[in-house]
Amino acid sequence: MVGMKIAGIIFSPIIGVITGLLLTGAARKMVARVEWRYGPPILQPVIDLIKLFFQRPPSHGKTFDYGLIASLAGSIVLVLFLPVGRLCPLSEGGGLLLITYLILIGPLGMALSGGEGANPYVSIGISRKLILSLGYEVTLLLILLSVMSEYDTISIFNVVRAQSENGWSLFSWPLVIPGLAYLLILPAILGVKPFDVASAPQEISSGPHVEYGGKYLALSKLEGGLSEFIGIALFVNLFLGGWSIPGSLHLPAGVLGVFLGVLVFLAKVAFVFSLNVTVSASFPRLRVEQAVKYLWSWPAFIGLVGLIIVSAL
Amino acid sequence: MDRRQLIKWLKEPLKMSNKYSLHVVYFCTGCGIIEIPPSITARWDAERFGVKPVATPRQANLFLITGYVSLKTLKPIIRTYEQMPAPKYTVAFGSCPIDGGMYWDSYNTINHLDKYIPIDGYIAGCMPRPEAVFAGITHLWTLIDEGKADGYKKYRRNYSQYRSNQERLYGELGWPPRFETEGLENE
Amino acid sequence: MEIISEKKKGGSSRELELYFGPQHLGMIGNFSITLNVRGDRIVRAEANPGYLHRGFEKLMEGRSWIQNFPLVCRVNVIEPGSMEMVYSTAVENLAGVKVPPRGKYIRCIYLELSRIASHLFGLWAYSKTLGFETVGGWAMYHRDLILDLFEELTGGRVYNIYIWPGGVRRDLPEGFEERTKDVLHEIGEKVPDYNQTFFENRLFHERARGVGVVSREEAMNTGGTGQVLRATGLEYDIRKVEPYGVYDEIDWDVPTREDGDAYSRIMVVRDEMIESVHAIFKLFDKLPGGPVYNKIPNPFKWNIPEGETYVRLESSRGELGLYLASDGGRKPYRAHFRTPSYPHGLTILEKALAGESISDTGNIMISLYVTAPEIDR
Amino acid sequence: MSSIEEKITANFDGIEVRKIEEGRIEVKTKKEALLSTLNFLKDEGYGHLGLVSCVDRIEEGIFELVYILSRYLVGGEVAVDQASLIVKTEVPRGNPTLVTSVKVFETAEPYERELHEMFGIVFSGHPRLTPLFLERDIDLPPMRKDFDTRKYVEEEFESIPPVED
Amino acid sequence: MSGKRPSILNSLGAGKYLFRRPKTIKYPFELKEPAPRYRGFHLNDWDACTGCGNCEDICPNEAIEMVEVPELEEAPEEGRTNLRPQINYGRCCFCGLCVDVCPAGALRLSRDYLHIHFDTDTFTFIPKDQKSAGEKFLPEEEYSVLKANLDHRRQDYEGFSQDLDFSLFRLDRVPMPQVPPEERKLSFIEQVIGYTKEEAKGEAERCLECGLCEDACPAGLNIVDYVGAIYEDDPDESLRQIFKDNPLPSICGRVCMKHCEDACSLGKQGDPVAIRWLKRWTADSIEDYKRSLELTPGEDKGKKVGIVGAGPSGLSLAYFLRLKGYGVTVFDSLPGAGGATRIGPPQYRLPLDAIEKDVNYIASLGVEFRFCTTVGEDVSFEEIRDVYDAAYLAVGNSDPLSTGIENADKAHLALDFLRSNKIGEGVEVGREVVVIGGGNVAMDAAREALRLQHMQHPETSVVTKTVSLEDWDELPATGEEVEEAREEGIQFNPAWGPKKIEVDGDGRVKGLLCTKVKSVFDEDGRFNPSFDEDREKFLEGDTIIEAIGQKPDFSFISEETFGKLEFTERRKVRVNENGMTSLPGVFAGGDIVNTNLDAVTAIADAKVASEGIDCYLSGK
Repeated sequence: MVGMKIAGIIFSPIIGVITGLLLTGAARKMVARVEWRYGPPILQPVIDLIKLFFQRPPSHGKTFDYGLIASLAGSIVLVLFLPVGRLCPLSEGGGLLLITYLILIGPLGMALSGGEGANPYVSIGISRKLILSLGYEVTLLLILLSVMSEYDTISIFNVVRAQSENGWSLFSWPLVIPGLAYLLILPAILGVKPFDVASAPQEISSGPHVEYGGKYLALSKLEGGLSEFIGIALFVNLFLGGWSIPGSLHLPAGVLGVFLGVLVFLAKVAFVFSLNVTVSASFPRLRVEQAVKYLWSWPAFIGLVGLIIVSAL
Repeated sequence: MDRRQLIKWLKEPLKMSNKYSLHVVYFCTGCGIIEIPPSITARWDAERFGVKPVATPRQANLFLITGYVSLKTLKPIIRTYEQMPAPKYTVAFGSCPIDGGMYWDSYNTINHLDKYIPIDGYIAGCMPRPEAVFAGITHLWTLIDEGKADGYKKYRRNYSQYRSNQERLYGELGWPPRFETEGLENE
Repeated sequence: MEIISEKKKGGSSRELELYFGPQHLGMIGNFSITLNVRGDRIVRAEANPGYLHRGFEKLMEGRSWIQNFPLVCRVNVIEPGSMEMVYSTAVENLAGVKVPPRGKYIRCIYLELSRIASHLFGLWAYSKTLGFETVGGWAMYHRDLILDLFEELTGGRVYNIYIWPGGVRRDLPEGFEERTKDVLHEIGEKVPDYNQTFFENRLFHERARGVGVVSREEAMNTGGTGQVLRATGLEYDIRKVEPYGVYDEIDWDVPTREDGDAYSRIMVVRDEMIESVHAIFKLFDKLPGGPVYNKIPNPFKWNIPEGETYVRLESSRGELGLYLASDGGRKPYRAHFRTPSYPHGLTILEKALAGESISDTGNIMISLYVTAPEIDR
Repeated sequence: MSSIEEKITANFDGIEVRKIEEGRIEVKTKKEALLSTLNFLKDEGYGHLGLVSCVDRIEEGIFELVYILSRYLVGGEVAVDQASLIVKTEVPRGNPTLVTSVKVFETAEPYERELHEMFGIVFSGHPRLTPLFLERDIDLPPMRKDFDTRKYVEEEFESIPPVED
Repeated sequence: MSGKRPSILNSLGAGKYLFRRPKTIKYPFELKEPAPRYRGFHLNDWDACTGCGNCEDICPNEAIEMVEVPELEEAPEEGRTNLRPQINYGRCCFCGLCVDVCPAGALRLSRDYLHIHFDTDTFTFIPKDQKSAGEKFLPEEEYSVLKANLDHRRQDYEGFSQDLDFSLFRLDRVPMPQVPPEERKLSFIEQVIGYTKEEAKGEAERCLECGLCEDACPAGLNIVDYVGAIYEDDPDESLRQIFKDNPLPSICGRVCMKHCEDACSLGKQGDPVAIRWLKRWTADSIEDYKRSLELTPGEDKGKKVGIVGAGPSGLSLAYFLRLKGYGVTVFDSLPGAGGATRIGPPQYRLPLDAIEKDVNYIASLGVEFRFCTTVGEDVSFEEIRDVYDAAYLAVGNSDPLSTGIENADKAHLALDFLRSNKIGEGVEVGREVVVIGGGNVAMDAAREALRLQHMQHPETSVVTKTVSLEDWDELPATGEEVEEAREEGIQFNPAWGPKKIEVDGDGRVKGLLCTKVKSVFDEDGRFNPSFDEDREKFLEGDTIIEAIGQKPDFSFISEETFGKLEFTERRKVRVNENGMTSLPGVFAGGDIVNTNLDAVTAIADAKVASEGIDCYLSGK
């Protein structure tokens, strides 16, 4: 069990990073398809990263560097609290509550770092990002509360295990309501269109990333990939049963089981992600106030209704 | 990816990643820009080779100077070029940056761009077709492979000459010199 | 919403100065707008053109009448056809050159194809500023198909140098009509996709409606033409008002919208594209035989009698005019282009941007179809 | 209804009206009467200022200012009957000053700014006569006939040495 | 705001393209051919290119420069130069104006467009095509887009090329109004009517101002300028330009051999500019040269020059020397000036009035003419040398040659025939005339004889035939002459050699017996005809005219002096670069010096000699 833990601590961030990058690559390819073209090789983000790590752009001071690192570190820690398949290093304890805090570290670190660059687009981008986070954070909290009260646990691991026995929560009453709410805010959490107001290259020159170049950009891309992974992984764990396979099939125990579990998990992640890509490929970007307005209307309402129903039942 | 390429990747990751990850500064300097959208969209799709426009010069390593350069544009061009992290490459489009092109006698466009910033490749045409843009990229690949795409090093080596040429155009420039001393720096 | 309004009230009273362009992903063309913003709102906008100034009118004074042909089309890279037409017409007016009927028809076919290509480019630019590359990519693909037609017809993809005084430079190649119709059908087949994905996209409506409103009075006071005016319900189109070419010989409509906002302008563009496609079919139906070109005098000896003329026509962006004066010599004495983007980009844009969100800078700018090269010239 | 030509001649003294081609009427007015002429024409419905241009008649020593006015017409109305007007006035090359027409036509603002930059004409009362296009100060405004652009290029750009490695 | 908002789910339909094949062209693995009219890099057919430089002139960007190419070493033929366009792709805008203006149709654009290099010097390039630089044009299997550049191009990849209907020049000459053959053959009415002002302007407008004609003209006239002046409606200026080098516009405007038109770049694909007719128009349109020209004789230098022969060369020299201030006396045995032009060209080509117009102007400058004065008889050549400070020999070829066949004495000699008709009492011709010879003089004689026949034997059928050694394609007469002669109904018997003139018992001419010619020139290209004796042909005729050439007559020079006169191997008087013969102070020009045997070359000689005499007399 300890070996498993250590393996989890080592592998789950790695899996997270790699999946994040591959998903970014896949997203570019899928968007390209919708645009009637082939798109880059799926490994393109990796190539970009290698290149970026070789570049040495100027730094804008200590906070600039540390903020970025903090943001990345926050995301890595967050991954550790998420079960990736059956690799679940730290998530048996205070899982969900912790996540609500940790999920804010990413944007905050970015804000810290970006604020050092004197570019006005950065501050606009950061304020947009924070406004957007506030937009979905409440709904996310409502959803997490519903899940916690339904399963009566704050451990994600337990939530997943419960689903593997009782069926996925997305398809079970009453958790389908917060599940839908989560699906509605998922693009905002991932920061993809129509909610990519924070980076919005055509409006504010990619916002917080304006001053990043070379390795800074590489780190922020890693962080971006990770947070995409986290957003989806959380959904898969909470609503799509994590590693579990529908029906009466059960994964074998042991290393093979862990491995297969990770594969199943990643397959679900990829599926949810492709839904998001389709959405992002077929919508223009919203204005920030429109985005917040949207987030606080339907998703928040559904989330609230979901919580009420869950706690009432 | 075949084995030869894999070995190349392992041996020279810098060159290879630079080759296949050319991020373009999106700066419409002249009319050649009209052929960039076709190149990056459905018909020709430059992203197959990892070429894509990015929002800021800090994220870019390829500067496509698309056509004639007016005096007012040259200033941001120099600024943008200096902001890009090394290694960085420049490709100039069409006749105008070579010898003035259509606007050889215009009082507001400069004739020889290489007097002010180094250029790694010129593409003939007025304007170059999207295919020529691709050919420009393959040309750049060859140069990177051979280690000849060293415009940024040249800029560093001869910075005082470039700077003095720039100052002859504009008088006092609004920003301090990029490099204090001259000499080859492996940036 | 509250957070935004709080911000507006006092949270951020600091006024930021933002430079939108020239190096900016949302900027189409080499143009720059200085925005004074408070929070997300634009307080004041100042257009800052000149990045593409080449001194065209000065250069034209130094080149002979014929040598100016390769030059004038380069005033506007997005729709060179209308530039060729306006200069040709002006030269024809001054020199008294006549165009054979077939030449006129081919000119109009070419101009309408240019208009579609230009509008498709505009659609790409517009959807790109909304961050919606998908439809932009499609539009650009379809524009490329039209550029292939141009290449076949004229030998150049973008700078066609096709319309000459006295007619057009070459006759239609074999089978051109069928291929043109094939391309138009291919584009037409995708119109439902465009509609579904873009023009009837809920978020496009959200983004474009009520944004960048230019009222009819405002537009008329500030020299607005083209879609800017037609989006306010005024059926003003030089092709109808002062018909040139053979636009009075075929039957076509001027599409309008009522609201004067970005949405209306884009929808007018969409309708115009469809109208242009129909017009091309009608033009092909009536295309007469015969010569396409009346030979002009020897270019080395061509003196044009003293005089002046003002020619205007409807480009894809609005009223395009050329004031051309000759002193009886081999070169123009003075040429001055009245480009539609000039008032759109320097007067209307500044007014329309004030009070809008900075997210909508590109949105408004492209919906006004501000193209930098023709402002700067 | 009398034609616009008759109306103009009836309302102003010393104004020359001439038809130069189908649909174009030239109106030559004195510098002092420019604003009142423009105002009158605007009230007559010529509310669309298409262009403000300037011709450097260097041999006669004048700048000829050209204002092109037309009507906003709609469906059915044809412009040939409602010709565009080419309003002209002269200012001496030595002292090129003129009152701005921004108060009559808002559109004139960038045009006059451009003419100020390209010809050196000073429009009194103009809200911002700042440079519009040019980055560099050129001693002689470049659109004047005596500015030789080829010589300028030769002297200013070609003289800059290439960078030697 | 109007209209209802569409459903938010509408646009998700775009997702279907996730599963469709993309439309991208996988360049460079998949190629797209440029259109057949594509305007890419230049191609130039070096054989067709004349180096006229029109492309350089039309280029709006000064991208084209004409450069001397070392590959073309030998001196170019007439109407060509060794210059070829060099294109600077740092300037070129691929507009194709140069293609549309190329009168030779040599310059085209190909469909190649790829050239990428870091060195700007590689963008300057002298185009050739695959005929002259085949190694750079590769067949499809060897060609690769990845290597494509200016030196690695596709074979058979022609793009935008010239279409004569759309070219920037006009190939068709403004037709010169002429009296129709049926009418003109009846009298000596001048055949060419002459351009009207509009026609002349229209023809002058065609000139592309390349200047190849000026290089070809022996006298180096400013053709571009005087043709340009005609276009500009300024005949006075045109005349001034002509008189800089040629004081005989009225004569030359009718009978010049027009080397200029042979060189004209427009003639490569169409009709050359009618330079000769334009000169004629200038001369005819001006009544009084003196008022237009405003030329005055130079300040008197107190020296005198004697000129023997008042032909074009002598007249021109007189003009040039008077302008320089020398006294000039012209001796001629004829009663008027003009020399060969006075007696040779028949009235219908060169009326005497036209000659007099030029001569009168020259005389008005103060030239002394002594007509009907035969040097050697009335005044000796040595006397002229003594009295005058310098002498100029311009006696021309005045001695006609005979074939020397049997009964040749029964035939007329062409020169005598023409002279007698034009300025003498005239000749009686029969109903059937045979002219021996295929040159221009033979044509003149034949056509003149035809007119005489019609005038002397009206309402009866008459026949004029020519017989010449040369075959159709070798006829020395200009094509124009031959064509006009045929229009008038003259019968040709090319490639037949005269053998014998048959006479009847009364000594009257019956006809000409001819044998078939096998070849005119031997292997070395020398004149050495060979005959097929078996094939004979008898041409009936009652009048026979021999028109096979003339030679100079130097009998007026004493034998002692003649011995000192040096000749070239082609039996021409040898002159140095100043036009001076081996006799000091004696200059020479015209047909006795040059081999062109035409008026404009004679004028050119006079121009050289005038400079030479000036140097000689002013002691420089």
